[in-house]
Amino acid sequence: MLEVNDLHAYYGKSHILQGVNIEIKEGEIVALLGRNGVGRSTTCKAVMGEVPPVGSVKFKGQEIAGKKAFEIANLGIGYVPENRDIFPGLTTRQNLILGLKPGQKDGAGRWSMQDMFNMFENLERRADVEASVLSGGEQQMLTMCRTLIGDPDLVMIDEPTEGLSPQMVQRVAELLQEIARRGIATLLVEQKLAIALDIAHRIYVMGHGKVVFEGTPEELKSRDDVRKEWLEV
Amino acid sequence: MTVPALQLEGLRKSFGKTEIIRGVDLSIGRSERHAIIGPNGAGKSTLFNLITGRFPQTSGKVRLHGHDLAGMAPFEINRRGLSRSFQITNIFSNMTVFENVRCSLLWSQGYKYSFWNMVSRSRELTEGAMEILEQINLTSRAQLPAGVLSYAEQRALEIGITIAGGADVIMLDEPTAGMSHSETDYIVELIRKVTENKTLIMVEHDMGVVFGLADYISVLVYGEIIATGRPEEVRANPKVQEAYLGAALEAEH
Amino acid sequence: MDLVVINLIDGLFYGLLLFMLSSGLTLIFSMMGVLNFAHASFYMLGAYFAYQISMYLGFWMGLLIAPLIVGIAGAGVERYGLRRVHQYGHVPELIFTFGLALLIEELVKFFWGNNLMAYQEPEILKFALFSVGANAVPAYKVFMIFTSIAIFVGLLYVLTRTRVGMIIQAALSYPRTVEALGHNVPLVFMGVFGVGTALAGVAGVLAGPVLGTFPGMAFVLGSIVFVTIVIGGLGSLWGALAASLLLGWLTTFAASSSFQFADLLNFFGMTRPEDMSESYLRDLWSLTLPQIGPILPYILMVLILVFRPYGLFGKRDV
Amino acid sequence: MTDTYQKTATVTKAPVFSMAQVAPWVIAVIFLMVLPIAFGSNSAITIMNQMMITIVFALSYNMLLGQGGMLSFGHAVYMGVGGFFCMHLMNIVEANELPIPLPVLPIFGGLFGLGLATIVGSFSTRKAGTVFAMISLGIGELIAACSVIIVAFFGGEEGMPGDRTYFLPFFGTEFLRQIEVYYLIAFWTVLSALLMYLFSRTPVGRMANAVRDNPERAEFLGYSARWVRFFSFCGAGFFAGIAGGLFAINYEILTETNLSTTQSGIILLITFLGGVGFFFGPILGAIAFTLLQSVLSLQSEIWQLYLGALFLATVMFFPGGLAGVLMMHVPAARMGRLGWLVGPYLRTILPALIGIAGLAALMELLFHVRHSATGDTDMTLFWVTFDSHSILPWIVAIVATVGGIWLARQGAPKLRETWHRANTPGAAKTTGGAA
Amino acid sequence: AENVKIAFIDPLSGPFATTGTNGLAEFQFAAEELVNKKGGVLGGTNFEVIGLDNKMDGKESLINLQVAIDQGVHYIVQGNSSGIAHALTEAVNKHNRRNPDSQVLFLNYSAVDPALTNEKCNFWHFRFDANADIKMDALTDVIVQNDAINKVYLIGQDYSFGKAVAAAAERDLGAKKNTVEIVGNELHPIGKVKDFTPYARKIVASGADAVITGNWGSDMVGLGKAIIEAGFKGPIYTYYAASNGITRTFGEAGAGTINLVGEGSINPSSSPEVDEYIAAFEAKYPDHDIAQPRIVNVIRMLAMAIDEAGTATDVAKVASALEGMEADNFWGGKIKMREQDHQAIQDVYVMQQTAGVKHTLDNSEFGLETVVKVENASADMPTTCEMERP
Ligand SMILES: Nc1ncnc2c1ncn2[C@@H]1O[C@H](COP(=O)(O)OP(=O)(O)OP(=O)(O)O)[C@@H](O)[C@H]1O
Ligand SMILES: Nc1ncnc2c1ncn2[C@@H]1O[C@H](COP(=O)(O)OP(=O)(O)OP(=O)(O)O)[C@@H](O)[C@H]1O
Ligand SMILES: [Mg+2]
Ligand SMILES: [Mg+2]
Repeated sequence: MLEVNDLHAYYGKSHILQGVNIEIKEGEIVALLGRNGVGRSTTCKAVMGEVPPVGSVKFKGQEIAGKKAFEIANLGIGYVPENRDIFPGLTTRQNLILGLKPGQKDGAGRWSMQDMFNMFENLERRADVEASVLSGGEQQMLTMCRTLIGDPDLVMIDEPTEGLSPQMVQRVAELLQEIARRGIATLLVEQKLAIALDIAHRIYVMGHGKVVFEGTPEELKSRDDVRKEWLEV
Repeated sequence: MTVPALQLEGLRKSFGKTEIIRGVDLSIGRSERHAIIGPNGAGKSTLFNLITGRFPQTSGKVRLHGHDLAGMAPFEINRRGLSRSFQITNIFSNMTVFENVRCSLLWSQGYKYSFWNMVSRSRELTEGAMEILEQINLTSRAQLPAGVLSYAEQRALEIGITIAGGADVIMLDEPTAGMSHSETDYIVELIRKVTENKTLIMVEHDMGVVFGLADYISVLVYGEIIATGRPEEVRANPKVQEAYLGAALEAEH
Repeated sequence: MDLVVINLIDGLFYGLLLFMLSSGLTLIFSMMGVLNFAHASFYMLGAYFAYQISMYLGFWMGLLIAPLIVGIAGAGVERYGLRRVHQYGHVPELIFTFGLALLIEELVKFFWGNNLMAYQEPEILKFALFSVGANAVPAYKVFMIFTSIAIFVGLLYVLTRTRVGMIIQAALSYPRTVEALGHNVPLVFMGVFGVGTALAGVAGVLAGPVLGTFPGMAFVLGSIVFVTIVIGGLGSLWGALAASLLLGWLTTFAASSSFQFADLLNFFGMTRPEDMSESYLRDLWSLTLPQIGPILPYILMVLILVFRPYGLFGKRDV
Repeated sequence: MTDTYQKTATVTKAPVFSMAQVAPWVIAVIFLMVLPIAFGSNSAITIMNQMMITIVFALSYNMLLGQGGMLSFGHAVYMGVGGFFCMHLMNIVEANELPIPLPVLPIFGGLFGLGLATIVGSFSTRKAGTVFAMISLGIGELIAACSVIIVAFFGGEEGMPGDRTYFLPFFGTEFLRQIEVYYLIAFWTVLSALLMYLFSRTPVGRMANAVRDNPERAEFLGYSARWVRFFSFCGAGFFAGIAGGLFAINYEILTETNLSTTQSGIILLITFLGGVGFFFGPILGAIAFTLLQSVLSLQSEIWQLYLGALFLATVMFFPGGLAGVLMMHVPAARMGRLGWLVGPYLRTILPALIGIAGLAALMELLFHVRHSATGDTDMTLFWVTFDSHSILPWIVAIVATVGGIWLARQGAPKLRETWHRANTPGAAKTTGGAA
Repeated sequence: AENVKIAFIDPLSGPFATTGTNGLAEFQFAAEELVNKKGGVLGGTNFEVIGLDNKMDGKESLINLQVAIDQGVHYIVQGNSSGIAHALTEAVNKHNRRNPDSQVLFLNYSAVDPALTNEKCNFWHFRFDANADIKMDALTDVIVQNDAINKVYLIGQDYSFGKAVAAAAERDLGAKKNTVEIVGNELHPIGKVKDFTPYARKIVASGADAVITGNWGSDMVGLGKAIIEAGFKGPIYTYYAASNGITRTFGEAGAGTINLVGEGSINPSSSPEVDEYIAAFEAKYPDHDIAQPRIVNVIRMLAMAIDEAGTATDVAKVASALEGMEADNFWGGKIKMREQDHQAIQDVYVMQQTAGVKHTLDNSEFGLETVVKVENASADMPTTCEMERP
């Protein structure tokens, strides 16, 4: 579904991504782990075309590096940014509506707005208040739903569980699995090792702008050295 | 125990029709580390906002060291020795990291609105700021605009700014959100260090952090405190179990 | 009585003219969040283009074509100017429009000179439709009134029935994220800017014959348009309409009133000093309301901003 | 990165200001001292006076815009009102022969500017952003309108004249001669500039930046955003008033144009042209603008066209203003690599200038052909006189334009590349980098 | 010999540029045709008119004054806006007092605020235009003779000139024919009114037979059009409602309605020489008009004065020569520079916008045709001027 080959990215002069290789298949949950600041978010942004990517990014076999963000989105990649970006001045519902692709009707895709509300009753309760006043967690849910409602075939989710209460975290974990079940591929950028190990099919670990480990959760569990060097203190 | 550092009496807040905080009574003693946990949307941040004067409360009282804070503006409250961080990062993104910290030192070091002394001339300021930067180890980024820091770095700065003022009541809203384990552990250490014999009130979803730091825990659910007590009591409390912790705890540890 | 009726009509006319300008600006303002100082300049361009066209193809073609040209020009400005400046922030954007206004005025002078243009309303509308007392109401003004009402309805539809409004609003704070959701933000921006300026163009085409077509026409109307939308509340079309009418009537009645400030002073028990040249109040004694008519909107705006920073209908702060 | 730490540390150890900080001021003073020796003619001095007045005004404006993030459309009002009061003072002094020396007059201007600012600021600084901007616009229009209505104070459109020579002689000088006035203004310019610089280094000055970036957060650091804004606003008003006083001294008359919103707009443009990001930006802006206005308008009838174009170009390509352009070179300079750029610059900027000159020539030709009297076909441009109706000058102009721009485009990539290398530490200067 | 430089300080850019550029053209043409081509002054010295752009701004004007003086100019001419004229006389007066070695004369060709030749007068200032009071004197003469006019409406821009006009009208009408009722006396902000309709409504409602206004520029057009559109039928008496596109814009509607008081009659002209002069000017400057006839007199009288004084540099002498000079008015009749206040006394005309006259304006088919001529208008008008002479 998505093939990233030797991807580089820069902020001004600083060379953030130094050749990242990632591959994701249909309905697969791939976790992208690593310390803060190693460039996981940047990877997502580069794929999305928000930071100019250098290298090759193939989606469904089509080269998308250099395309505009909205073109990429309309090809079927969804992106849940890490710092939420809730649109102020719009209600929760309107935020969701903007998730719909141009011309797309609600309910046309795999998800309808109602599904979202059923999944997170908080949102339903707050559907018509200005979204910027939502609680941190609620905002997190909203961002995720906003992307999903656009019916992507691949979602890149940047730290979805951040600021969620433990049982919300559970809920999200279930949601992610549900997403996979519906045949959507997922790139999960996550801090909480536990969840990653729990739900991911494969795991990439990043360090210094490169992928330093690739394998299944089991393999990672067995590789203390990697965990020591690239994840824990 | 003498006058509590912070005391809430029948605090209520409603936005329009919906009542978010529904009568909170809470008393937090001096130099006590108090964690507030609860499901999303329970009203934790709102509670913070009420205490720090960001929102006016609908009814009830907030007492800081016994003084009623009713109707005070945030800056007045801050001057009385209460400082907070924000859940959604809130820094001076166009100023350098160093400036960020130095500005947060100004008032506490008694510079007030003075336009007769030069900040760059004052040794205390610069060194104070540098110390803080060391603590949150951003020294290497001192001269960068705060805006370009990575998310976690910004969180660290957020905390730096909060503690810099040297307030004796410190409120942190999800300080470790979005941090990897290494950072988390580091920040926890940092918090412990800087809040030595100060009063700490924090909101946190990371149970590791909560149970690692807090002397007391209050559980806020839909605007009401359903339990307060020592960590082990709270953890044992069945109500808390189903309302909040759920099965997650095991996953965490 | 007649005077009041006729003033109501004139006020309506002037108010709706203001609205044609402010509606376009509200679109742009709420989109870019920046004061587009060049807006009135596009209004001027509308008038001049229409004048030029009307000399060859007649007024109606002018009304048809000129706004299109202006709109395209506006879109061009957005595409090649503003879009670039946008990233630097609001103040640069504002300066840009500032400079643009300067430039447009100079270009107009360069090509058309400083003189007034003899731009006339079409012959078929050059008659008094009806008259109140001795006062004639030109058919042309009535025509204008209906045009602007049509514009209002049209805009209302676009902003409420389509997602455009929401996209604009959202893109104001997180353009990248909106793009990542699959919306072609740059296109929307360009479109909206084009439409906004085109509206200004229409206003110019229609107002040119009545208010005169000369290089200063933009400057005269320039800031009052902001005042209008600020009073109305940013981004609110209804607000723009309400404020426009309010100002229309306010200025009209102020101009036609004959209120003397001397009365006020007398009311406060002061007596007119014998030797005026001595008293520092001498100007107040001779002051009449029409003299300060045109600054009333500013006074109103300041008051509103002080007591209700988000204007009459606005949701967020201006 | 530790070196930055060292740097800041050394600053703190220094008991007085470091050489680096003092030097520019000393240079400036010396420069101002000798300037009149170079340009002695009255008109030159008049223009220099105008320049210095604008500098003070622009700096005061930048206290709002650059440091406080407050966009004002009515700043001229504070300068104007300060000036008008000084004018009245002048006349009072003349009438009752008060023993006041002229040089102290600007202080009063400042105080009156301050007074007005205190009143207006009390309600206009509650919020920043558009609210503030529009209130300033409203107040500006209001007072500007008053200037023609309240004749008793503003003197209508004749304005308020006075005579500076009736003051108490100041060490024998009665300020009859322009040159004396020059030194008086120069003194005040340096003084005000210095004070404003220091202000930006004080707690209020610093917090002004903080509030500009994030007022809410500032509130949680113990500072009231509103008060911080208020103080910077008053400061700005004060120095604007001083500028007004200087204006009164130099021109001995104030008119309603001093208060007009056009003035407020111009000062905004000037400040931006110079660059709001740096303290000295507005100074450059003031100098550049005054020169353009007084020189260009003597050369060309369509100078305002060029002015407009200039501003557009500035925002589009150098949002940092002149100061920004200068500061861009600092890193390269630190590494002593400015030399690398000389060659590429020559190869790009020179043609570019030619291109622009060509374009201007075209405009002038067009204008001359359209607007000049029938019969007189010869015009003078760039010190050459020729027949604007003959084909040759057009060809020359077009060639210059096209050729110049083409060459510039040729040079650009090279320049960009050299630029990049000059700014990347450790990069090598490949052969042919500089001529 | 070194040319006699005359600095023309008026707006050459900005909203008022047309009047400025037009005036400059008229000056340069007059200098060329009437002085240089006739052998110059002092036996062979030519006039040279230098245009300086004051951007209609007092400060800029003063800078220009400095520039001019540095270029060795001894004569400055200015006309647009009495405000600037005030600034300039002030400045010139001070300058001449402070620098006796480089004195200058201020020849005011168009600023009509009476104050300039009354309380604010000084030795270095000469006015060649008829001032507002004189013009109003003439206007009211015409009005009182017209029995159809019993109600008059006064409206003008809210600044000194507008006020002066209103005051003069009130005074003169009261004095000459107190049966004429002033049904409205109104000031409107200058250059700020967008839509004049409400004012027009009031005028119509007041039942006035005639309107008097001192408006100029776009205010004039706005007001005029509004009044006519509102259905007003009577005459509109004005000072400056011609050329610069105004005549063209009024077009048919203005014909017979717009009346204008001024010095120098164009249609009919006093002599074939004048016709040639105008024709030649129109040919040289197709998009300009002879809108300010007095300019010719400025040039001619200056030349005469210089010759009489025998010097062009000692302006005190030249000034003394100008004082009380009596000459033939190029436009017919005589013109006298009163010595007590330096106000030129000349014939004043009331003209009307008419189609198909000989010398049209704005390249339209309309022009101004003289209706009434008032000889040596207000030659005996009193003045409060106390002039101290060097
Ligand atoms: N706009 C920017 N300008 C300059 N540098 C940036 C910018 N954004 C991020 N960086 C830098 O790029 C590096 C990677 O950033 P990124 O956001 O990808 O980190 P991350 O892996 O997502 O970590 P986390 O999100 O947990 O903080 C960081 O060191 C950060 O300082
Ligand atoms: N200004 C407001 N207007 C209306 N509703 C609000 C406002 N602020 C907060 N709320 C609502 O109040 C509830 C509590 O919000 P709050 O931010 O306090 O939750 P929280 O406990 O901090 O949750 P989280 O752990 O997710 O941050 C939420 O449902 C939110 O939508
Ligand atoms: Mg990240
Ligand atoms: Mg919260």
